Amino acid sequence: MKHSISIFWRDRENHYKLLITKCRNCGKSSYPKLKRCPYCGSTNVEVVESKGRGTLVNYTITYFRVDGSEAMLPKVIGLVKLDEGVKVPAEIVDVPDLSSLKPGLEVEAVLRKYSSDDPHGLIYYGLKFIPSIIKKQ
Amino acid sequence: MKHSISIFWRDRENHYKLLITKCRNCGKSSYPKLKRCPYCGSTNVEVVESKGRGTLVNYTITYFRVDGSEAMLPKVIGLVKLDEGVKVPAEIVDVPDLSSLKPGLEVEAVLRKYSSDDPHGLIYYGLKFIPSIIKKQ
Amino acid sequence: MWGDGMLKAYIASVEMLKIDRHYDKSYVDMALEVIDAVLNGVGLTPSELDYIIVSTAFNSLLTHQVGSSYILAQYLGVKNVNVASVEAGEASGAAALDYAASLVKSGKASKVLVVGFEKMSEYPSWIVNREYSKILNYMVEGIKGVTPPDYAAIIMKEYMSKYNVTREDVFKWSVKMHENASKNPYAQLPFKISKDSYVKSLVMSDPITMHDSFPVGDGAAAALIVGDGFTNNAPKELVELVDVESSVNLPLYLREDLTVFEATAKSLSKLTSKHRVSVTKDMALNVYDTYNIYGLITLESLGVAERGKAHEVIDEMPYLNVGGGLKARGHPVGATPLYQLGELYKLMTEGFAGMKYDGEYGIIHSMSGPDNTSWLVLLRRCVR
Amino acid sequence: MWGDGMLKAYIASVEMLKIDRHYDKSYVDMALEVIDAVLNGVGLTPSELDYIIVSTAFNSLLTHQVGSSYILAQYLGVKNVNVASVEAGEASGAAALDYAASLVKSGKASKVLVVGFEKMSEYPSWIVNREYSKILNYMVEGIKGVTPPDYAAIIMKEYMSKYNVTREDVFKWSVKMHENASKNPYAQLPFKISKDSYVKSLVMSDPITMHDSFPVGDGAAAALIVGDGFTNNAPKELVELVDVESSVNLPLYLREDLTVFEATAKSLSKLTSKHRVSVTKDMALNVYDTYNIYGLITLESLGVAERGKAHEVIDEMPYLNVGGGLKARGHPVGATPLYQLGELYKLMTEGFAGMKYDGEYGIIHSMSGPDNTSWLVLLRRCVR
Ligand SMILES: [Zn+2]
Ligand SMILES: [Zn+2]
Repeated sequence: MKHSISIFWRDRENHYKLLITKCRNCGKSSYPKLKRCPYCGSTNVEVVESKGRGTLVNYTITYFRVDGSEAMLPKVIGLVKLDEGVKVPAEIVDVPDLSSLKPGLEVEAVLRKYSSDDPHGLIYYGLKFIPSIIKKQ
Repeated sequence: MKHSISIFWRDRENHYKLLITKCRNCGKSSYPKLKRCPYCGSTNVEVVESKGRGTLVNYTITYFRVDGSEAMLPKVIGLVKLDEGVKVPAEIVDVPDLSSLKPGLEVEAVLRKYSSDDPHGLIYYGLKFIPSIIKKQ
Repeated sequence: MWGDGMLKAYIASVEMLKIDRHYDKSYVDMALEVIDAVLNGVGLTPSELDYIIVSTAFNSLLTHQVGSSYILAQYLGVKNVNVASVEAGEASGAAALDYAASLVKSGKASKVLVVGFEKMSEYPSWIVNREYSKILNYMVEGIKGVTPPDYAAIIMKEYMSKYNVTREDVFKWSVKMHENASKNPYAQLPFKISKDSYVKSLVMSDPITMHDSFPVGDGAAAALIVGDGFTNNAPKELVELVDVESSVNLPLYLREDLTVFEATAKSLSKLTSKHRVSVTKDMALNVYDTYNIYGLITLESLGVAERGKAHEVIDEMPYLNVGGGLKARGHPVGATPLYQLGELYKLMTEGFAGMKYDGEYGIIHSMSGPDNTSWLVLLRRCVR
Repeated sequence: MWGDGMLKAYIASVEMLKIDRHYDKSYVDMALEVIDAVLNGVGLTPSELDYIIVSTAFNSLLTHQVGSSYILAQYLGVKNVNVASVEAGEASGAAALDYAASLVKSGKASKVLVVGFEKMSEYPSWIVNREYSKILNYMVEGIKGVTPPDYAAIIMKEYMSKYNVTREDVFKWSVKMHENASKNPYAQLPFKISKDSYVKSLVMSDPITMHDSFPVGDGAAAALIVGDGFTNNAPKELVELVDVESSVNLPLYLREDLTVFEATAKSLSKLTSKHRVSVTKDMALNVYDTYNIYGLITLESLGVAERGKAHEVIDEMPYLNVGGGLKARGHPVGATPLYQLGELYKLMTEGFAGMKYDGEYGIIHSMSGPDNTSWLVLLRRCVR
């Protein structure tokens, strides 16, 4: 086993959509969809969907292996600041040239494969980000 | 991963031989090979090898699944009292007729397969017990 | 030892979630639900807590989360609080209560929330069985495929033969537990069963059937442990968390006698020598019965029944496992001692399962595997 | 709070195992080795202990053992003792010390042995990396493949750009840690490194290289925490375990400023308000530096350096991470806070790494991930 189907499925909204929790008590927004504001603890929150666009706060090119294959390395892991103001940790994919990565780069969310169980197991999909320039081309 | 090679390998003496720890302090014997007597805590112990014969204290026929295949069920798990006086938990195999199992049955140790990692992974071997009557036949 | 001149610790509230396969709830959802219920009940906000002590045995194995105590605090939106998890196998919750009581009795904290949870339904049962079996010694037992129900089966067969006790006698435990659970709104199996329902029940490790063992389920329960200061506005009937004691037994294969729980007996003798309590038939008692046979042996090890005779006394014990025990209430492992506490706390104050207990002492017994470590929690009703 | 009228807790002994890949030792072997050393040193037998508190973060994941506290007691041959494990991610050992101190200060126990261990070499590194990454929130970070060194890398880049600090400046931390470790007989990497050795080091998460991060190793360390009664025969210089405080931070992605550790700062302000201590450059201080950058930010969050300036003060701090920090001493996770304690305890009494500290206070800082929870342990030297 690598993942639990129920853990993934229960949270599928957060894997398939970029959801933001807005607090009516302290006014802060947070990621992902939450029942309670992590800043002030209030349950007086509403959930809205992000437009899926933002800029790269910063990123790393990583070789740190957490599965048995090296095929996918290096990966780019970034912290994205959505236009709605909240930050999201995510993988950045489809980067044509790693040297084009820089803080401030415009990115947008896309649905991609996260991982799969065993060779014949389930495939988990979720959101990653791509540089917006790719879509504009 | 199912097992750790190093955990198994470090303890290989206990998987391949029936070893008994004799305490020079309190006089009690225990299983397996230990650095310290579990009865009195003394480190004044010697390790001897069992002749591998004993009798069944009691046993269970079990259907409790702890791996992905049902092929091996039911299994017989027993508590064996060695002729040297110590008790050992172990799988009992090669039982021609489950109804022949009973407390007091004479059994002896044999080397068998414990389990294997993944279809193409390592195979772990260790001691199990068989009814002595089988060898006598 | 905790003496008379010292600070005391009290139970201010206990809340429980109905045990079930909660596929729609994560461990965080379950824990926050009972934490909320406790805090709302006593009128506190999360940030007023000094500590959140988590009890879980399998969360890192079954939900892939190490450090679930601070993850919970992050979801709760609190920063000042101290958070940590306590684990002692199946007795984790009792050890967590001990840490909480020590914090209060040392004066370090006055509001400690203990939350126990276990998410047992994230994986198919063979994986859950495999992870659960890690409460035995992996290097000796686990690696050979020896599992907890195997030991229960062997112990049960030894017991029946040694004391000339029948299958039906042992099964009386299940029947009583289901009877009790039928009145417990938080029980996973709140229904009665017939005295021979083991006959058609799926065999786990013969003679242990599904009906001799606990159901696998998700659960969470939270308790607020407080110091004297907090109890000013407390209700008239208050429950003191008097003491927690535990002991360790040899692994099963090294025991001379398989049909007695020596760590359980030893823990009681510690409590007896400190507080002069003994266990009586009319006492509120909540014991671990992962398997029927363990419930019976526990009663005998606690001195409330003669060896081999526990099945004859259980009907004379009105306050025994009023929630239905692990057998019928369920056993979400890290949470179980908190359910035991909740049942006793309510029984001693507002009433539980249609009953009210007016005796002075209540005892919770928790253990991991067959008495590998056994914990007793001593509660005392204080009328103010 | 723990006040002046209350019982006090002291360190009676700390023993450590050299950190290494101990393929020949199980977690039990390692733990018993340091427990023996502690008990032999003070002339106690195992059965005289009131409690054994275990600190481990990954033992259930990496050695398949839940309930390792009672398994240890079974190998040790003790039955009367209370045993439990404490876990708070990478800060587990600090929480275990808190439980121990509470037991002593509440009068519940007078001889509590805390043993921390972690067996990090039972599996190939990709599996260890995967399990280690479970200190982050699996549901948000783990499931997406976001790992601890990724966060360290992002924090380091933010820090360098915000404060105009160079790669070389950050790397001064590694150089100092290796210099210190070269005098520590228990260190995993007891050798000096050059100021630009990161250039040839394997990249983990750019710019974090192996030389910016801790080595993976096995280790165990044990401490005996005692009450006043035990200290009658104690040496002239005694170390008091004054207090333990912790706080929780938001997950990294919810923080406004990525370059400060607010939970660390908050924990210090708790200690300051209770004991009027602050952190100074000449204080004995042992901080968590899973990555160089975390060491620097911790110093700033503890107020001993201005933001962005920590690299300028580390050479003015003679008693900073005298054992070489996580970077060079190593980081057998559950054991690490016990190594920190051992280094400080020895530094404050018999001397350590060729140095002796005569100041009054020493502080240990432990945290899980980038400040998810941060713990401070306050020690005080008492000359009798
Ligand atoms: Zn808010
Ligand atoms: Zn002995």
